[in-house]
Amino acid sequence: QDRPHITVAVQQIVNAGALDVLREQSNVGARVFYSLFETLIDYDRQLPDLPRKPGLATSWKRIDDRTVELTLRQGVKFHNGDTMTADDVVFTFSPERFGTLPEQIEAQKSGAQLFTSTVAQITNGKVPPPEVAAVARRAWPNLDRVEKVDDMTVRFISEVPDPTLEGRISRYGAEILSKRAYEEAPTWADYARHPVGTGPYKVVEFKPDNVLVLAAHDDYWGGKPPIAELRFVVVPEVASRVNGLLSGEYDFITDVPPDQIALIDDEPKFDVVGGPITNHRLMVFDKNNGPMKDVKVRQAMTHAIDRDSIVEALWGNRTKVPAGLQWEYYGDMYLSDWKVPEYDMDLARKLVKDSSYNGEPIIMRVLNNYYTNQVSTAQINAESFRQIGLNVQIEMKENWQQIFDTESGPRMVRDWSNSAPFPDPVASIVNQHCQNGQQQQVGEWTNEEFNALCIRLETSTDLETRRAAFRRMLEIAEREDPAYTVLHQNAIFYGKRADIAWEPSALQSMDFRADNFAIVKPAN
Amino acid sequence: MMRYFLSRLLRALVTVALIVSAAFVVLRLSGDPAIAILGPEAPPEAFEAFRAAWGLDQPLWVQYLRYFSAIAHGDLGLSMRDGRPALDLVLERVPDTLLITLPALLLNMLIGIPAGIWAALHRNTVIDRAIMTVSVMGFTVPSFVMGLVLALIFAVRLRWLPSGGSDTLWHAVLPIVTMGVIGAAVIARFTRSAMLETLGQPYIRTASAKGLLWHQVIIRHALPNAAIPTLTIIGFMVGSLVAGAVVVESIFSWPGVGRLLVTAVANRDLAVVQVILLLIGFTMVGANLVVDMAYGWVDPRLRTGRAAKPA
Amino acid sequence: MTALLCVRGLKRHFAIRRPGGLFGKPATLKAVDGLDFDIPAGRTLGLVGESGCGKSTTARLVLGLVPPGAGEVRFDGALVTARHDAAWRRQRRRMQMIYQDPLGALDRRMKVGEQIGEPIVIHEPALPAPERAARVADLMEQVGLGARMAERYPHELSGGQRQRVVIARALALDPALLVCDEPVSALDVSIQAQVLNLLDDLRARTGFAALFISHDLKVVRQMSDRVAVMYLGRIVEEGAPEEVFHRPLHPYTQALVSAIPVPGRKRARIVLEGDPPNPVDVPSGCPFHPRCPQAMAVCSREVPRLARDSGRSVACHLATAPAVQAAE
Amino acid sequence: MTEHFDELKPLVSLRGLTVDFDTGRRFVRALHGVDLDVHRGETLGIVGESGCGKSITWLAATGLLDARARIRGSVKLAGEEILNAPARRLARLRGGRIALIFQDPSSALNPVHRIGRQIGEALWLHRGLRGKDARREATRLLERVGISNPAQRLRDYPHELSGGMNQRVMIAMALAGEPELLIADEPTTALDATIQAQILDLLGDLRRETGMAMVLISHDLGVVSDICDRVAVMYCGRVIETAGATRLFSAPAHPYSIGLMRALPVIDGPRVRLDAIPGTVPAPDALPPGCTFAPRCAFADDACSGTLPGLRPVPGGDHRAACLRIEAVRRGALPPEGRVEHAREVPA
Amino acid sequence: MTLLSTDTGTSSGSVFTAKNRLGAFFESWPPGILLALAWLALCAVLVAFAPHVAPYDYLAMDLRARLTPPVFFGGGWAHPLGTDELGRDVLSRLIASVRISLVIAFLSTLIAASLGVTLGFLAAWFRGKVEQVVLMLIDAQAAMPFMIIALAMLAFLGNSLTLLVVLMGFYGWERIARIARGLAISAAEQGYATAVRDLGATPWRIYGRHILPNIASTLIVSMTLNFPEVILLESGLSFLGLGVQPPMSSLGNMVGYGRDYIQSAPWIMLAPAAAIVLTTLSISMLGDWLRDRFDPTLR
Ligand SMILES: Nc1ncnc2c1ncn2[C@@H]1O[C@H](COP(=O)(O)OP(=O)(O)OP(=O)(O)O)[C@@H](O)[C@H]1O
Ligand SMILES: Nc1ncnc2c1ncn2[C@@H]1O[C@H](COP(=O)(O)OP(=O)(O)OP(=O)(O)O)[C@@H](O)[C@H]1O
Ligand SMILES: [Mg+2]
Ligand SMILES: [Mg+2]
Repeated sequence: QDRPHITVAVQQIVNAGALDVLREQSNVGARVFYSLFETLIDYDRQLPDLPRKPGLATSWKRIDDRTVELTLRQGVKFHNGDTMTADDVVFTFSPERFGTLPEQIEAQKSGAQLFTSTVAQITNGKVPPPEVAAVARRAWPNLDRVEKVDDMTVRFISEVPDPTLEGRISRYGAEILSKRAYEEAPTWADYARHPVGTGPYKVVEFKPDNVLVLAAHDDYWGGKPPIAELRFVVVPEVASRVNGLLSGEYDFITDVPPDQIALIDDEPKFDVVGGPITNHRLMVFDKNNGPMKDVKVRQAMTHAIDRDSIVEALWGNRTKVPAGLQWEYYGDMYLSDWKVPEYDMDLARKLVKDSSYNGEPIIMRVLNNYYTNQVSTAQINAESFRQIGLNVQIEMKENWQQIFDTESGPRMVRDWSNSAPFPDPVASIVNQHCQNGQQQQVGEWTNEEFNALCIRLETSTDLETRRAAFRRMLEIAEREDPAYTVLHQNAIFYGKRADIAWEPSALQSMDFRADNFAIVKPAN
Repeated sequence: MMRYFLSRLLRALVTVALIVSAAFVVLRLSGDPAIAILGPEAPPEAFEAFRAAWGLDQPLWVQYLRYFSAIAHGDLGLSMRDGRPALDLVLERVPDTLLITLPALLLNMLIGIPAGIWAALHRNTVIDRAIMTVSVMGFTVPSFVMGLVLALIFAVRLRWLPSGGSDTLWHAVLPIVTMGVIGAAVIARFTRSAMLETLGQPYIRTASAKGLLWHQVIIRHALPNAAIPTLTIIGFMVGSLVAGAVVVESIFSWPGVGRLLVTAVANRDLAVVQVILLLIGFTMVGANLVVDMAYGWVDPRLRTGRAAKPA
Repeated sequence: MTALLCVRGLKRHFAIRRPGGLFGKPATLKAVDGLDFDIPAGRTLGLVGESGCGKSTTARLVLGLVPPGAGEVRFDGALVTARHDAAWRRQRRRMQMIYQDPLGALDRRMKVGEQIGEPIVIHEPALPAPERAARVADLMEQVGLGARMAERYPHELSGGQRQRVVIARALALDPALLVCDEPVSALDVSIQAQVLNLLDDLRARTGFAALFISHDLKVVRQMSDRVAVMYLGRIVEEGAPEEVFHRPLHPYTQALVSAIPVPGRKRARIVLEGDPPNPVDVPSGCPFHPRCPQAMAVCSREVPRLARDSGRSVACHLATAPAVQAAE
Repeated sequence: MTEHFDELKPLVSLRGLTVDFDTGRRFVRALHGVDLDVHRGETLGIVGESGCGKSITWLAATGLLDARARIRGSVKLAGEEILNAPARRLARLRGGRIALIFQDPSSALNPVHRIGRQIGEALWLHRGLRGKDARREATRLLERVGISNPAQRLRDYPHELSGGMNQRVMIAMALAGEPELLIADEPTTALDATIQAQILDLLGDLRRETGMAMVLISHDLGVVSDICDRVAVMYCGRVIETAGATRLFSAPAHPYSIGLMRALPVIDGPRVRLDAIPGTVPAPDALPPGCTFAPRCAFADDACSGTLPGLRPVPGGDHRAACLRIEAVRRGALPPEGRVEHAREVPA
Repeated sequence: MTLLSTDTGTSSGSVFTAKNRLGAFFESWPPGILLALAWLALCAVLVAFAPHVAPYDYLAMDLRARLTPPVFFGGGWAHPLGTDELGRDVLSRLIASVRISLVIAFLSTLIAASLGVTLGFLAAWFRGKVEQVVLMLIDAQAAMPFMIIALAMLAFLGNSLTLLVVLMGFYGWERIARIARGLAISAAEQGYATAVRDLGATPWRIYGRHILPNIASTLIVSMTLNFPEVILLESGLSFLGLGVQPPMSSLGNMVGYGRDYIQSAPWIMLAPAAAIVLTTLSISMLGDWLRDRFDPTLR
């Protein structure tokens, strides 16, 4: 009966300052959102291969290539006490919520006043920031509409045949919101600070960059949440998070760098959990500049990276080198025999020798540990590249614009990471590296054959065709005309009290439901 | 008198406008708020939409004019990240910042001034050398090293104090002590030299010749005179009160203005940065003015006779 | 236009703030309030008066270091401006100044030899260094400094030696006019005598004209051909030193002369009542009348004119009103 | 040196007072054993060139030199040894029985306190007066030193007063403790002739009224001759001549005293070339051997640079001088070669 | 101090009392100052010969020897100060860092001083409007958080070492300018400068030949205050990720990156932190000592 208060020290609660899944695009927000919101189709998040499981829908079926019908769960209560119905679901995917209504777009345009304190308003409904619409469009490029069949049944209908529809329904960004709560909030910003979902915890207080206080949502359909009050506090410094855990102020800390794991594990009262997540670290090439024009140079670089050593030295073997830009949870689409370019310095040297390269500087643009171990990884790789005869220089940048910038100097090599929000290559390689993906949009790379395959992968419903297309795309982007190369799978580690039984998820969400959280009496 | 204030005010306004303009150009040209706020994995069209919404796609001078005309109309703008008025965002943080900076300043003075005086009175003795060495060390240890070490000792090992956060007053202790020690070191050095300067003045001898005991001479005659240079340095410190202490706030996860500044700069959240700069600028100017007045209060000679000019 | 230096109607006022209140009320300080005098070539005019009566301001006006408020200064027929331009700088060759505080007037981080040579560097940059050194050595010889001294720094010299350095520097370019602003006030009796003798010798040798300022009447008498007594920015009496000091006409001069302490002889002093004069509140009429033991009704009304006759002038109603003089 | 007794015991007597200054590597003696007596009601004048030790003699005697000075000898106030006395005792003496006033009154007054407070402090220390009483007494003192509108002036700061007024405030402050001895260290050097006359008059009046003894330090012989009973001439940290004032000025015995007087320009009589003493005063760490004045002395002979002369009586009155060639000097006889020329260059 | 002898020289009339030689020596050269000088001399040697003294290349990685503790703390003599997170030798990095940090601090202090002195002199010479503008710049600089200036420079101009030096040169100039202006104004009103002006000297001569040498001692002292602050500032910037950038290494950057290891591998941070403290301590002590020496009232 006496439920604990739990404090989680995080590096940041949400980067975008709003508790809206369509605004917060970094993987940071995923951590807290799973306590607030749920999707119709969920994953068994603590299992390694992330099998799908019913969420707010108890069952779903394909009606045709373009349609999926879902039966909603009975008695799901929102934080405001309302019961979830098909109307809420329809609303969640409505143009109004996405901010794509013509009057909303009009308002956004007329409200486009730099730095002024007037928020765009329309008479009925709110105006979400325009980037919400952009994100929604990217998440649902072909969604025609969501239809209410009856109070407890809805249909998702796509404009074109879409094999990824179930995946998209289960993805981050497809969480169901309360229609009434959204409509009652004065502005979108107000809503985004106190969103109403169906998750086990509801928002009590949110101060960006400081603290998010959640309270147990006792009407939660999945049973009473085990924690009375759940606080996420922002502690930007790693050392301070570790100090706070060891001094007993925090029950959980996130983003423990691999090198700190032993320190916490050595304390009997604390342990570290965590491991690989659905996010891969990449090194990205700009094929238009300097020596990078030569495909051999890029190939040489992909072969010169000692990924296993990096995983061993910097990650203590707590993550792994994946099979290219794909994850096991792709299921049928996973190409288990695919491999990243093998580490072979002789081959790499030979490639450099055979190439047109003659000593021009190759600039690696690096951010200051935006990604865990980013700087160390860059230094290790730079060392390897030097050994194959490349004149690489690390250039530290302060922000992403400087990373992408083409005016201050040639853009050649940069760091990135890719996730797959739903289990299909479309979520990763298509979304990020095809025509509409960032890499081509910023003009780093393009490849005709690859782009043709993109369309096939997106629209075909035939598994074998799709697998073949995906394989060829990997061949092109990772080996023939490297657009990027995968360095390793990312991993996240949590420090926590040893007497709490809790499992992390590869999806980066933190699950504090009753079946994943228990205080156990310590062994002694 | 009125003219003096008006001219001071004018200079302050121009100075602040200078700061804000410089910051505008710097922030606008050095990073893109869209990528910073939405993150590198957001779709490109989201960046476009964001930029269009905030007018970041306009020519820089248009943005600049818009920004300044807004300010002129008393509108300090919205945070691009939170969509809330930047002023609210900053003012929310000010009490928290003052909660640690004010006591720290007090601590600075309570430790620094007596230590400086003590050192000056024992010039070139072991006491002097010890105080000055400690004082120099106090401000040469990088503040994050000092903060982390203090946290390790008092929070992790001894568990006397919390290591970070802002829930109770106990949370304020370590940040205050960290800043207090560093500032005290600075004040001690200034006080010492001010005191030495004063002790060489003829009126100190007059005071002893009158029959005052040494400690009476110090307290009644040397201190008030030594206060002037010390005030100057304290004035500078007051000026930086609202800006808080970026590093200390980060180390102790204290949600002050300093940390807000860091995030806002990282996000290129212009309006927020500018409000903080305005706040800092005006506090500085205000502090300088107060120090000037205090000069007059401490030293009657400065109440009159500013530089004469030909008629 | 026979005189080397002609000063006509020279005025200089300063805007100041009065003490009191937070920043004080603005007021006008009449430092120099209408001076006329001439100095013929080779002659010395002594200027005496109490602190703050405007002696130094006069010196600075004469040299064109500060612009006059009204009136003009002509040096050798040419107007002396205070625009610090090239022409002004050229004029410096011929008019030089000797300061009260020799240590202050010397750069303590430069060898005195170099400092003596500095005017030559400035005005005759083409002169080769060895010749310059020779001239410096010659100058030092003239002022009685051994050539060895050239290598010393000012703080290594005694007060008298420093003043000799200043004098040597002033004479480096053979000026026609030397303004000496209290050249011996900071020096000791015995050194004072050395410096006064030196100036006397040099004047005899090189024949410069001088404006010699001091508040010490004995020193002024020793050095001048004529003296002018200043009070609150005006000349109140002028004449040959023997005349002025032995038969002072102006009551202020009388008090001044009687206040001179002379060793071995005690005599009655005329002790002036009241506070020293304040150039901000110049009294109406004769500025001296509030302190004057012989003030009359007319004194507070009318400003006495400086009546000139037969080489002696005085600005006092007593002196110009024969009746009163007779009554005395 | 023979102890010489007056019918009255002296109020203050200095015996063999030496002062050494710490110059970093060594101590240098600046005062070489000064013997002086001041009797009750007497005014003693001290003259001599800058740096000869006039000030430090009295600063040392009252314990006001800083810690870098090492003081030896004996200072007796009414028979009681006060040199190196405990701080509390010295503090009670200072301002109470011995008062000092310094040159340059404007910097000797604390700029940040009202003069009322500065005078009040002395009244409180030595007479226990506070509040209204102190104010009334301070007003009386200011009135006494001739400041008009004294009650109002008490509220002024030193910078609001002229130099002459500040000097009077200093005097009032010194008088507050009703001292038996007033040491006036160049009280008029920074002042104008007419103001100087006022101050000197005031000092003379005060002394007549209160009967206190006074030491007047000055290098202005005129001032000293004006108000002093007895005069001591100092040179290079030693007293080289003492005599009654009239006697000293009419018949100085030491060549240095004679030189000083000759160097003064005069206001009446014919204008003559000044008779300056050649050379400069040697620094304390570069004193010549023997008589320190010998290198500048027209009368000096070889003996002078070998022996250090003590104070010896000069025939004809209470007059003593430290010169080996007093007789020759009185006769005005120069040594055959006229030694002065080659002795010009004394290192400064 | 002990008195050894009281000698009354026969060849001179002066009386000296010698002090204990050792005592006298230490009085003019306090042991703290000697230690400070010794440390700075060591640093100077490191600056001059860094690559030759360092046992390893400061960039050489050995991923198998990561986080080796220093000798006596479980490590061996191979890496006396241990290794860092990439297995680089901390001692070698320390030496390289001392070199870079001192060079940065020295050059930037010089820049700050030149900038400050120039502007201060301009204000002092022209007074009036120019002075107001300079004062405004001074205020603006003082009120502008340095982080923003740093961002600006790094964003516009990249982050080469040269730029960092220039950037740091922007730090502290305003204090020097303020001091220079004040000193120059009071110096200009002092006799020697007026005297030279009255000789007909040009402003160049007055400020360059006379005022500058005269106020140099105070300026040098304030530069010794600036110097350690630049080192600290650089470490503060490193904390924010804006300082000297990898793979280059400075004291501040070592401390900045090492702070995450404060518990697991404290030597990574403590070695450079100690170097910072020692260096800045030495320079500050030297500065204080110089100030006391230069101050005529204290002599
Ligand atoms: N720049 C200035 N601004 C304001 N007042 C000034 C200025 N220069 C001089 N004065 C005032 O003008 C008056 C005359 O000054 P000046 O220096 O000429 O007097 P002085 O006769 O030389 O005095 P002293 O004997 O003290 O040198 C004084 O009251 C002085 O305070
Ligand atoms: N604190 C000190 N440290 C070292 N030497 C000192 C100190 N005070 C005085 N002296 C030296 O002692 C000697 C005598 O100084 P004193 O002040 O008594 O001279 P004075 O006769 O009063 O001269 P003045 O007429 O200039 O006041 C001088 O040579 C001086 O340099
Ligand atoms: Mg003057
Ligand atoms: Mg003296």
